[in-house]
Amino acid sequence: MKTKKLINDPDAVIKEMLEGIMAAHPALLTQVPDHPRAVVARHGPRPGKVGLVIGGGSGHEPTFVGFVGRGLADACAVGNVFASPPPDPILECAKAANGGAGVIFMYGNYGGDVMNFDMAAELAGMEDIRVSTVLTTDDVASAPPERRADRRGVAGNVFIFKAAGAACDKMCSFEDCERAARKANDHTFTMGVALAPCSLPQTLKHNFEIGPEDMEIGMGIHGEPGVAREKLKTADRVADDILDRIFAEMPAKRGDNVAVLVNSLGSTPLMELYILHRRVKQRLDQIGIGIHGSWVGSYCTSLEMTGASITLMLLDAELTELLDHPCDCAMFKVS
Amino acid sequence: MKTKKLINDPDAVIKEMLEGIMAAHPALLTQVPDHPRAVVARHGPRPGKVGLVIGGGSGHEPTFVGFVGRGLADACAVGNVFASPPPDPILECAKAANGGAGVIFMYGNYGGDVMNFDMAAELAGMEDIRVSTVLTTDDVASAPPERRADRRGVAGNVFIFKAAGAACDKMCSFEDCERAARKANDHTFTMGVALAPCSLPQTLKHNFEIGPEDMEIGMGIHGEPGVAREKLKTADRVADDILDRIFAEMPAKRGDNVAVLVNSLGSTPLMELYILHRRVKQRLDQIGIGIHGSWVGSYCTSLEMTGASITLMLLDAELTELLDHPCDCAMFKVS
Amino acid sequence: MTDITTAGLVTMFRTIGAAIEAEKARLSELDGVIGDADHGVSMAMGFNAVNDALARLDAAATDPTSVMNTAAKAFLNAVGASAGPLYATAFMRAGAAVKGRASLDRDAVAAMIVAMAKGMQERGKAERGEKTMMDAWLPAAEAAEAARACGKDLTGCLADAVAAASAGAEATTSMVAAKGRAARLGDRAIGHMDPGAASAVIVLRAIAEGLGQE
Amino acid sequence: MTDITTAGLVTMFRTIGAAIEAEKARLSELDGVIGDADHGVSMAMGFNAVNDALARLDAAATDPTSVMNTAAKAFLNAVGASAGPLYATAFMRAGAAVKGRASLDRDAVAAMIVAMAKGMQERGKAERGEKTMMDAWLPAAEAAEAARACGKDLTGCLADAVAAASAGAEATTSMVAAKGRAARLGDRAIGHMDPGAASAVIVLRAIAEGLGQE
Ligand SMILES: Nc1ncnc2c1ncn2[C@@H]1O[C@H](COP(=O)(O)OP(=O)(O)O)[C@@H](O)[C@H]1O
Ligand SMILES: Nc1ncnc2c1ncn2[C@@H]1O[C@H](COP(=O)(O)OP(=O)(O)O)[C@@H](O)[C@H]1O
Ligand SMILES: [Mg+2]
Ligand SMILES: [Mg+2]
Ligand SMILES: [Mg+2]
Ligand SMILES: [Mg+2]
Repeated sequence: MKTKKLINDPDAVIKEMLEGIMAAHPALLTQVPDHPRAVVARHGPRPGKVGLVIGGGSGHEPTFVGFVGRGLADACAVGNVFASPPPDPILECAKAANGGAGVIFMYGNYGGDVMNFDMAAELAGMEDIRVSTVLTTDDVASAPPERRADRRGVAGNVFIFKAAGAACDKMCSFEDCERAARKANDHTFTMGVALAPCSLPQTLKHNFEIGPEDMEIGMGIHGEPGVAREKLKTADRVADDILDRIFAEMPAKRGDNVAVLVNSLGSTPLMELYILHRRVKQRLDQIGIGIHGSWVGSYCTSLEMTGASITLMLLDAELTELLDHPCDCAMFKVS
Repeated sequence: MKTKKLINDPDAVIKEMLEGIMAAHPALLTQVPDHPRAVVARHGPRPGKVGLVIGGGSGHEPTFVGFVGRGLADACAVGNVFASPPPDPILECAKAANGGAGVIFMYGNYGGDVMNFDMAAELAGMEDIRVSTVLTTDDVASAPPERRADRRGVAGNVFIFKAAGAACDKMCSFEDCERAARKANDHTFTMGVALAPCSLPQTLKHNFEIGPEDMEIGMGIHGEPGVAREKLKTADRVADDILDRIFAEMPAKRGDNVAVLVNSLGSTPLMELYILHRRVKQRLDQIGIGIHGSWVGSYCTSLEMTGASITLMLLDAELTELLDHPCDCAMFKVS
Repeated sequence: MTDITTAGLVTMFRTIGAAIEAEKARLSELDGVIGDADHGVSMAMGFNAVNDALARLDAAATDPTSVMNTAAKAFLNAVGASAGPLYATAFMRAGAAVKGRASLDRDAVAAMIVAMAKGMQERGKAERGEKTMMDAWLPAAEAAEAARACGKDLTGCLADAVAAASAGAEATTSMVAAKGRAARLGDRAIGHMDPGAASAVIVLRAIAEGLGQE
Repeated sequence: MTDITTAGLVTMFRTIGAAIEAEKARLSELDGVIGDADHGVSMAMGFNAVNDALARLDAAATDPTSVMNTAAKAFLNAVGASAGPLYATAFMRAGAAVKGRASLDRDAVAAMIVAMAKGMQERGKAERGEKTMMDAWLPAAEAAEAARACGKDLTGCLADAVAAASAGAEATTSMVAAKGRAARLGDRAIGHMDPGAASAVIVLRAIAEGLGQE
């Protein structure tokens, strides 16, 4: 049985989505002429400012394109559904974001993205644009702590990009922006569960199968299998399983503060997210860790997948300031 | 087959959701002591300010509780899933929101809500609180134009509440706040389509059945049947069907501006909403109407229902100013 | 049959609660067709709350009126929705109708049924034929009163009320709705029984059964 | 078999496109098990873009190298993902391997296959046994070169390449992945064929068929 979507031509979904985004947010966003897959912040790039270029596959909205705007990303390269963008739009983003001080590429750690962004970095180098790459690796379910660098980047992206974008917006040096970006990634921990699959516009078929009473622990945001299949548990048990994994490796001590993200993978409604957040608060209270701020909603989705993820970013003074720094994006604002 | 939800006790979902909301937004929201279903804005009510009390059934988040905050609603009475709150929490909200200048009750036009809010208004009257009621009736699919007063209130709520809340925040007189509220409602037009049902936490059963290739035009936000069952069409055709209905009765002329809301009923992702918005812009361009601002996302949901609605608010100078007036709610901000 | 004591009313509510619990799913399914699929959930929540509240009450130390008032408050605050104000008002009026009495005879019970229907109608402003619970409650009240007038005993009065209610509920199937969520469906509501009318029959049958247990 | 002209290469890409289109669903399903369910979609998009670009090319007026470069650019920009850089690099290296030639004999085609596998490996840094398309492409290249060395004709060289590729693809079923999305699955990847290896077989078979049509 085919799934139902409100689309026109399945091969035109990205083009039409971007047209709709430009129509909705003309004051904030624009596309590079002749390169519609390169989306640029109207008020982002400035002379002397380090540019932040993000990007990745589509279908995770508001990640990535929704995070383009002053104070966050200067440009975003938009790929097909669940597919890295090719080098071309990434290069255009680098040119648009470069204010002479160089650009930082930030994106989730996936083989396809690495190949495409690396090719773009080479091309940018040929145009004398300084490029440094910081991969996001916040998905604790995707590799053990000792192989942190092998982990996937998932919902924590929004915190990590936010911190890096703030450093750039504050006109920090290239080295400081890069350091802040790496530090933000190192301090961010995410894990998710999936209850039901999504479907690609071109196939209209579920991208994985899961039993009527099961959930997948650590499911990737493209529906890649996670670490285990289990029977669906209560919200509190699910939150506990996730938090136990995160607490086991997050170097936090009593009195520390975290930023909390409870994220829907698509179809899981706010009611369930807040029930999860309730448990997160209880667990943090138990170990004497405070919540600096909470974001609850759809921040990194897998189209209409059912499920949720929890992200904790362990804060210090620098990261707190970067997170609180204002940003004005089409789909994410801090003021 | 039962649906899957990340919950604990089905009878405790509202209590636990509200605990999660309070834990996430302690600086903005609080519950009336001993009346957890009465949620109040910390910085909303002020002496001399007309109070705005909203409310309704749960399961539509961020509607209603997400719209409590300075510049919008002062308090919200929270009902069970898809069920009007009882008079008790509504009365508590009236007391908390009353700064001596009286309160306005605003909620969607449903029989259950009317009975409960009217009982609460009687009780408030006994405590010498001036109360006036403005029902939202923006769902064009739910009754013909000549019976506008019989229509349901749906996603347009956010624009209508926003305008009324801004008038209150600007310390306008009771009469002006009430007039602005009614005017906002009269200028707002919504219609939606549903592709797949949701399920209540207590039943875990689909609340309606719909064929694998069908959609329901004008479906209510509680899954009430709409005006017709049709085969699923393309996004452009669906947008056209909705806009044809709205244009037929919205008294707009060339050069006018509207606010646009493309809303997900729950599971329909941003990609599809922006594809719909693309068509909305094309159609408005054709008739020479401008977009003052667009909101695209989940603003009035039916738990995890699949589908979307389009709302247009026809603006004049007053409504434009009220819509642009800042507000700071847990789930809706304008700055 | 001896007069109904406050303990008898408490038993009655427990009987209603059990009956609704048993039919919960069916009522929500009926509501799913022409409403929002929660009527069984609402009614069950309501009577569970009533029985919790009555359990905390010292039946011996209270009169029928305060039993009904306790039930009204508990039902209203647990439910909201449409059923909440309608049944809460009905219970309050029933309590008022027997004010001052320590126990209830046939006439008092019939008066309660009539007061309940009257209170519901004042609250919901629905006429007969508008496809609501009134299509069960109004005929039930008339039948109870008529049976009383022609000398039937309590059991007989309640039996007639139940029979009239079921006939009324059946009749809603062919109606277009003029009140409630279904009112916006026009002809699409035809062919489906109104959930509130269906639950009214369950409630009245349980009342007859519960009071019969005296 | 006469030498391969630029027109022959265009035919070859059309043959590949048709073959992938036909297996699209199966490739996405394979990817759904250990990846993100889009490999068939990506490959089809890529070769459709290649064929659109080649259709706009005046085959007579261009040499094999620019056909391959046009294909590389078109595939890369249409696809991205993992397949994009891998196949784009392969096509560019194939073009470089036959630079200056107007048409391609057996040795040139074998050199192209070898260059493609080499280019892919440099781009993706995957070794044999890591459950990727390299497990099909590397043996295919070796087989083509070996067949050439022992004097088989073009048809024979390509036949051996296809046979080696299918054997290699089959072998991925029992492997744990060390590259690509499946690399995070550990043992859960065992028992499932790698989609990129599966599509490599389809591509090589279509190359043999397409060039055979000369
Ligand atoms: N104005 C009214 N008067 C009497 N009964 C009503 C009225 N409106 C609705 N009802 C009854 O309420 C029932 C629905 O109750 P319920 O599902 O609990 O409330 P809601 O419709 O708010 O979800 C309907 O089936 C109908 O019988
Ligand atoms: N580093 C690599 N080297 C060679 N092949 C790779 C590499 N990474 C992935 N692949 C191949 O790519 C295939 C997946 O391609 P595709 O689905 O188009 O990309 P993505 O994984 O980005 O969705 C895998 O099945 C594997 O054969
Ligand atoms: Mg992919
Ligand atoms: Mg309801
Ligand atoms: Mg109902
Ligand atoms: Mg893939």
